[in-house]
Amino acid sequence: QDLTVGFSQIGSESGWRAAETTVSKSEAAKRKINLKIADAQQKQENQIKAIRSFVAQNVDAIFLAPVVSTGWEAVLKEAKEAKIPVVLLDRDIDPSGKDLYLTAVTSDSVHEGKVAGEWLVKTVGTKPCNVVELQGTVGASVATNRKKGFEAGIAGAPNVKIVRSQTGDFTRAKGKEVMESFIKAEGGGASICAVYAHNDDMMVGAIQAMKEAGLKPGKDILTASIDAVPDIFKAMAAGEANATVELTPNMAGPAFDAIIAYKTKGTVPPKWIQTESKLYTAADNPQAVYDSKKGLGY
Amino acid sequence: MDPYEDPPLLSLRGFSKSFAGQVALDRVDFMLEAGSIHALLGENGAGKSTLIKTMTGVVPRDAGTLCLGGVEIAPRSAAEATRAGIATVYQEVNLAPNLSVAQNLFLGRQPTRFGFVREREMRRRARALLAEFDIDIDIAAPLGSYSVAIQHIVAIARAVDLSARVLILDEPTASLDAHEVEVLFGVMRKLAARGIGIVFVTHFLDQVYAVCDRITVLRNGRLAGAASAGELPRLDLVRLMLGRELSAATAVRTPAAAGGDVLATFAGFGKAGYVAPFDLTLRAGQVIGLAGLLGSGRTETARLVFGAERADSGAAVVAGRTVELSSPRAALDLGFGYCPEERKTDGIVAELTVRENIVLALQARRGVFNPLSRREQDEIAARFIRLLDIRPPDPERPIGLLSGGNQQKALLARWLATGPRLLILDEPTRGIDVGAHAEIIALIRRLCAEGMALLVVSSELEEIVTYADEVVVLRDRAHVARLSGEAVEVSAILAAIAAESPALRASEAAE
Amino acid sequence: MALRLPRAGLSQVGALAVILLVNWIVSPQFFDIRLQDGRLFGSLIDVLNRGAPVALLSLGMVLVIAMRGIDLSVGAVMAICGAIAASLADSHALPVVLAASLGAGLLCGLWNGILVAVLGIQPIVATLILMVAGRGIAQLITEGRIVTFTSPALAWFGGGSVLGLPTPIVLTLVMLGLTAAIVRGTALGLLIEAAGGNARAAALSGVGTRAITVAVYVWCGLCAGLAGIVAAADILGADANNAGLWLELDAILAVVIGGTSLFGGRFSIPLAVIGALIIQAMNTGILLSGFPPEFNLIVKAVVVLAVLLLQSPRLGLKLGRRKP
Amino acid sequence: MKRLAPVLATTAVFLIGYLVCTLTFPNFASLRVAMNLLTDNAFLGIVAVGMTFVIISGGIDLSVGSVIGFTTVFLALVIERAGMPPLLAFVAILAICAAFGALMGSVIQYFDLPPFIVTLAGMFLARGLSFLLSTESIPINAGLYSHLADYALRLPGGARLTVPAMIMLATVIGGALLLHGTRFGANVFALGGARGSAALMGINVGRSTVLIYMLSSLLAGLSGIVFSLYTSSGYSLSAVGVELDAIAAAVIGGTLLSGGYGFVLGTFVGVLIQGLIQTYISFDGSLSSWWAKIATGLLLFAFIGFQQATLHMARRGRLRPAAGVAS
Ligand SMILES: Nc1ncnc2c1ncn2[C@@H]1O[C@H](COP(=O)(O)OP(=O)(O)OP(=O)(O)O)[C@@H](O)[C@H]1O
Ligand SMILES: Nc1ncnc2c1ncn2[C@@H]1O[C@H](COP(=O)(O)OP(=O)(O)OP(=O)(O)O)[C@@H](O)[C@H]1O
Ligand SMILES: [Mg+2]
Ligand SMILES: [Mg+2]
Repeated sequence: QDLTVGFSQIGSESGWRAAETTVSKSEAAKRKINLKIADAQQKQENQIKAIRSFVAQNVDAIFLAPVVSTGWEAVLKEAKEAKIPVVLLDRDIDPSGKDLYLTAVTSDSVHEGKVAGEWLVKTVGTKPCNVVELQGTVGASVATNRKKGFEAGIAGAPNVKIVRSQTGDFTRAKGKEVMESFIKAEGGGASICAVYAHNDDMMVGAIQAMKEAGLKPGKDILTASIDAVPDIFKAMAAGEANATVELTPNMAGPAFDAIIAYKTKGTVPPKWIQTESKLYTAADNPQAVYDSKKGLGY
Repeated sequence: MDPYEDPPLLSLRGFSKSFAGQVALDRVDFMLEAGSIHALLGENGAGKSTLIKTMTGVVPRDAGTLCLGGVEIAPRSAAEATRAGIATVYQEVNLAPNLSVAQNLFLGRQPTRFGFVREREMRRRARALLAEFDIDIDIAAPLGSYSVAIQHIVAIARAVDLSARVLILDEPTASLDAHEVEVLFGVMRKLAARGIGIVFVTHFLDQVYAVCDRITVLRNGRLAGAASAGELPRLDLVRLMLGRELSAATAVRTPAAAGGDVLATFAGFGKAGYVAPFDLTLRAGQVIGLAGLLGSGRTETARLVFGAERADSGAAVVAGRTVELSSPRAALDLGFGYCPEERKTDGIVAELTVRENIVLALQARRGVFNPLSRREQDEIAARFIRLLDIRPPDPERPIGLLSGGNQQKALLARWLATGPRLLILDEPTRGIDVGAHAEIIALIRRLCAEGMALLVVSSELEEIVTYADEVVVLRDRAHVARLSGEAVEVSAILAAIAAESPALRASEAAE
Repeated sequence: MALRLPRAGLSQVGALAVILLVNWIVSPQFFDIRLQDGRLFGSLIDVLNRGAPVALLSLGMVLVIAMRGIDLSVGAVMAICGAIAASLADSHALPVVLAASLGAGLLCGLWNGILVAVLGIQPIVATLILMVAGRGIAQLITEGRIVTFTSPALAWFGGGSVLGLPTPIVLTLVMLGLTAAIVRGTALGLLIEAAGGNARAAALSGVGTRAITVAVYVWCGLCAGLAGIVAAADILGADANNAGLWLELDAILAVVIGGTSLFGGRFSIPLAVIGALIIQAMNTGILLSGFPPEFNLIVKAVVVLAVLLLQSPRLGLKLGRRKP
Repeated sequence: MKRLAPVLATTAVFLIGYLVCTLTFPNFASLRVAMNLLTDNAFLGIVAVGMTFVIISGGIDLSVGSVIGFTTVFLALVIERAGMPPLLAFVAILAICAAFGALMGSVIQYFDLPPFIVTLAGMFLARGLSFLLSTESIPINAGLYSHLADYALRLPGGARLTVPAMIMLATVIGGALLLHGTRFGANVFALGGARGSAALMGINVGRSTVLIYMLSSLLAGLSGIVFSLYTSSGYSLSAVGVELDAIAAAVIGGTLLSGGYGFVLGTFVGVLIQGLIQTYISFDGSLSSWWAKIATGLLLFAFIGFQQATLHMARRGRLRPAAGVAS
């Protein structure tokens, strides 16, 4: 069969996102699906436009990686009227839109933060631990959720507390800059016990800042971050990072399978196909993971 | 009538103003009677424009009271002054060049219906208003597409239409030709007869005696004297303005320094739709005047010769070599200089200092990598400030803060500094006071004697005949007559302007 | 545009001093400086070091703005040049890497200059084209990934030091000196101010406006290229998606805070750099303060307005007004 | 006619572009795509009208994108959390936006500061305020909202003329009348043509400046309302960078950034051109993120270059060049 799928991708704001796009393409090619990707450059209005134009082109299915959780009703209704199934990738939308999509292939970003937080609590035990947090872009739902999750993760351990929290805009450069000033504001880094970053890119920058300040990341200061991009495994292999929580870039694969099953056999998939949020630490042979991941387009 | 019973229409007492420590006005009094035309005179920088601007509140004054019809008023902006009944045309045309002529005439008081401007009605009125000034132009076209002269007339027409009680005209005639000046005077007399008081600033003494009843003279920001026009003979007036005797007699013509070497020849030079092809020969040590009515193509001829506009026909030969006059840059390299007539838009760089404005063309010719040292710049600036008596003699003042006439002198200095072989002057004496006027004419003669070739555009025929060795008369964008030697006379020029003769090189002009 | 008598840059320097002082109050160790691995280390150094890219951008931007132009593409050009440098760093010698990267910056500037000066497109749209497409080009080079490198030679541009001073600061100082020397040592400065102040008058005075326009955009491209190299060297990788993002606005802001009018004409190169430092001092202050990040923009808005109001001719503060 | 040349050139360029798209993608020719173009760009069209006024007056307004963002968050909060009736909320937010614009205009006017920077500060401020209100995106479920969002004139072929599109068309027409037909409009042109002269001609420059920025912010508020209808939600990060799109639309439509010259209708076509470029790229769908950006840039260049060439030819054709206009 010759399926055409329109994919409204958020953009290419990070290495992880680029990997997701690459993987989606190769997964589509594997299944001989014609994939049309529209890049929204981080703007919801562009995503809505893209969905409208997919509807106008009468594609067989629409994949949507929503940049924000709200505001999809109207346009998804249009898709529904045109009888085009919609699959959400990577992020969920507001519950009120539940009946407007077929299924959602996502991770749970609150859960990711929680995994990171629980790891930290387990690692430090009962020692007091001051954590500095590098947030994602202010207002981005992933950032809000990962913050929420982490706070939940450390809620049971009064010895672990967040002392500073600033946004690093999910980028290496800002992650480094913010970490530099954290180190200075916290007495040269002496009082910092751990860094939690909402993504690995910021953590890579923060690791550089710590090294330049004469600190030993991974030893003097623990690190926990999310995404599991190749470079964090490189740092882990060098003993400069401690933990990361994986967010798989292969969201499209399961989504394609669901769509094919739905189109050919009429199988209605479950409402939520959750991907695994796997925790990686130095014990997981980071070098090997790095080698396996570096070809994926991160 | 007892003056104590009937207060003057407008009376100013003790007007003072200084700019950053420099005194521009010092306790000036001024009295305007209803129905009179009152000349406000003085040298460049004497404070005329400043007096006007402080009067209308555009520039805040330091001290002084203003009474209109015996009632004290204190307008704080042009709008308030207008509402109080004082309409003003400021020295530099102050209109919006991007708006249509009609919009300019009625800006802020367009006829409206349901909030919308009644375009047709406005145009009808605009046409009627301009008809009074004898001009018939496309009033829907943007004002900027017309010459300064037309713009000035539009500004005057606007003010005339606005003026309820007082009309102030700051050098309205500087860019007008004889005919338009006459038309303007007609309108002024009509308004005065209606009881409107008119303040009139000019540097043309003939005009003063032609229309004015009273004269007030400012010197260095102080009131130098006031009298009725009949009581103040011309020589006394000049003495009052300058504070000294005017030295050289300006009206004597030097014999033509007939024929230095040929510097440049233009053959069949022209541009379609701009100026018909013309022939022109410029010699070292010779002054060629360009005469004609407004819009006759004088400025256009000058721009072509300078390469500011590219000719599409004919050839130019300079010092024996055929040259491509493709840009001002090329002309500059050939030793040409050009002082444009539109000072504000084409001449000065307002925020740069007088020094920087003076050295600009010289520096452009020397190129980026051959900068004038600061010392050289200071010397050049000081020399020309002295030579042309630019006031105030401060080379580090932004040129935009100078009075109009002094800006004009600085522009002249810009070109003299390049030591040009050919200097093209478009209305060089516009806005320049009598003293400086004489100096500039003397300067033109001296430059000429030193072997420079000059091409001068001027609307003042009396002036042209005193220095031109040859006069080219233009009409409808074509060169129509060439007068030289004894034939250079005002009457001959006027005759050529009015004649029905075909253009020189008519055959090519027809293309 | 109201004409004013020239003023020295006291208000900018004053504003910078005040902000540094506030930073010191917020974070008492602000002025502490120590030597760390042969490199000066401290918050004040951070301000200079982090401010370097914007300062470099402002060196080019100030000339463009003085010519009555604007260059929105500098952020994208940074990304392109950083991407080129990072992708070549491990396989080529440093001179090749620099030549390729700065050459790309130069070409970008040339493109902008030609669009503005030759095709006569309005600067803001002309450079908008490269702002949009340039980031695409940068991503094309890196294929959307963060390209990392290990070459110590290139890394020196971000993390190295000269006599203890971090390289970005040294580079900025050198470029500041170079720009000032080129512009004020030749007649370029005067000609730019003339052409920016009144293009028609300048052209009629024989100033080659077109060539100067192209030249300033090229210089702006070069400065952006260097800023891109510094940014890439800093994180040992090229992040085509985020490098230089929105920095064009910071650079313009720096130039305007430095007293240069967006309508062209008079400009000051050192004050533009001070403007960049004001912005960075403010950013660093925000990071040190420990405010939640939701407040960042509000603080920024307030500080920017305060700095400008300090300079406003209408406020009685006649700081730095030259007495005649 | 001569004065309308840039608008005509822009329109011709747009029509040719549309034709090319239609030839490339057969689906393009549908009424649905045309109506989508209106709906999807409605919020941009509305702010761009305000931006046109500001630019013609010689200024610039960088705050509009943030004002849209603030508006959506404010509406979501007061309607959903405080239970304010939507219509009342609309009135409230429009008043707030107008006041915000008036404030910026006053700062620009009375402290003699460059609009670029004042509105940049306004941009930071509005975005910052919306972060303070809420960093989360909030759905709006009020009845009126879903009603308005659903309401549309149904046209053949599944095409719909939606409420946002209607509001934009009304704004464009209203804006054109205001700019080209009233005293206020003439003042806007006069301010941009010669600010100093405008004061000497008796225009109340201060009042006009304040009104112009007020109008721009007011339209940004209206655009925010439309945006919140369009997405039925409020989100602090919405409409980032819209100011640049609006400026580009105005400039593509023939407005001079240096002020004094421009058209509302030109801006409208400029908005459509930008929408067309995006639609083309998403119809193509094979372009990677970076190629899409490069293509956007190239298409923008093609449109502007073509427009420039058209104008150039038009100018050539004119016989007598008007003296005194910029060469
Ligand atoms: N805004 C200003 N700032 C500083 N000095 C000024 C300003 N405006 C005028 N001046 C100075 O005030 C003096 C009077 O200038 P004004 O323009 O009134 O002369 P004027 O009599 O109109 O001369 P002209 O016949 O040349 O027009 C001049 O020395 C001028 O340099
Ligand atoms: N009386 C008039 N009626 C209509 N148009 C006019 C009139 N006078 C001038 N113009 C227009 O003004 C424009 C510019 O004229 P310009 O000033 O270049 O001529 P000029 O011969 O140099 O006269 P001057 O030097 O006195 O201004 C021309 O395009 C002409 O059409
Ligand atoms: Mg004067
Ligand atoms: Mg002329």
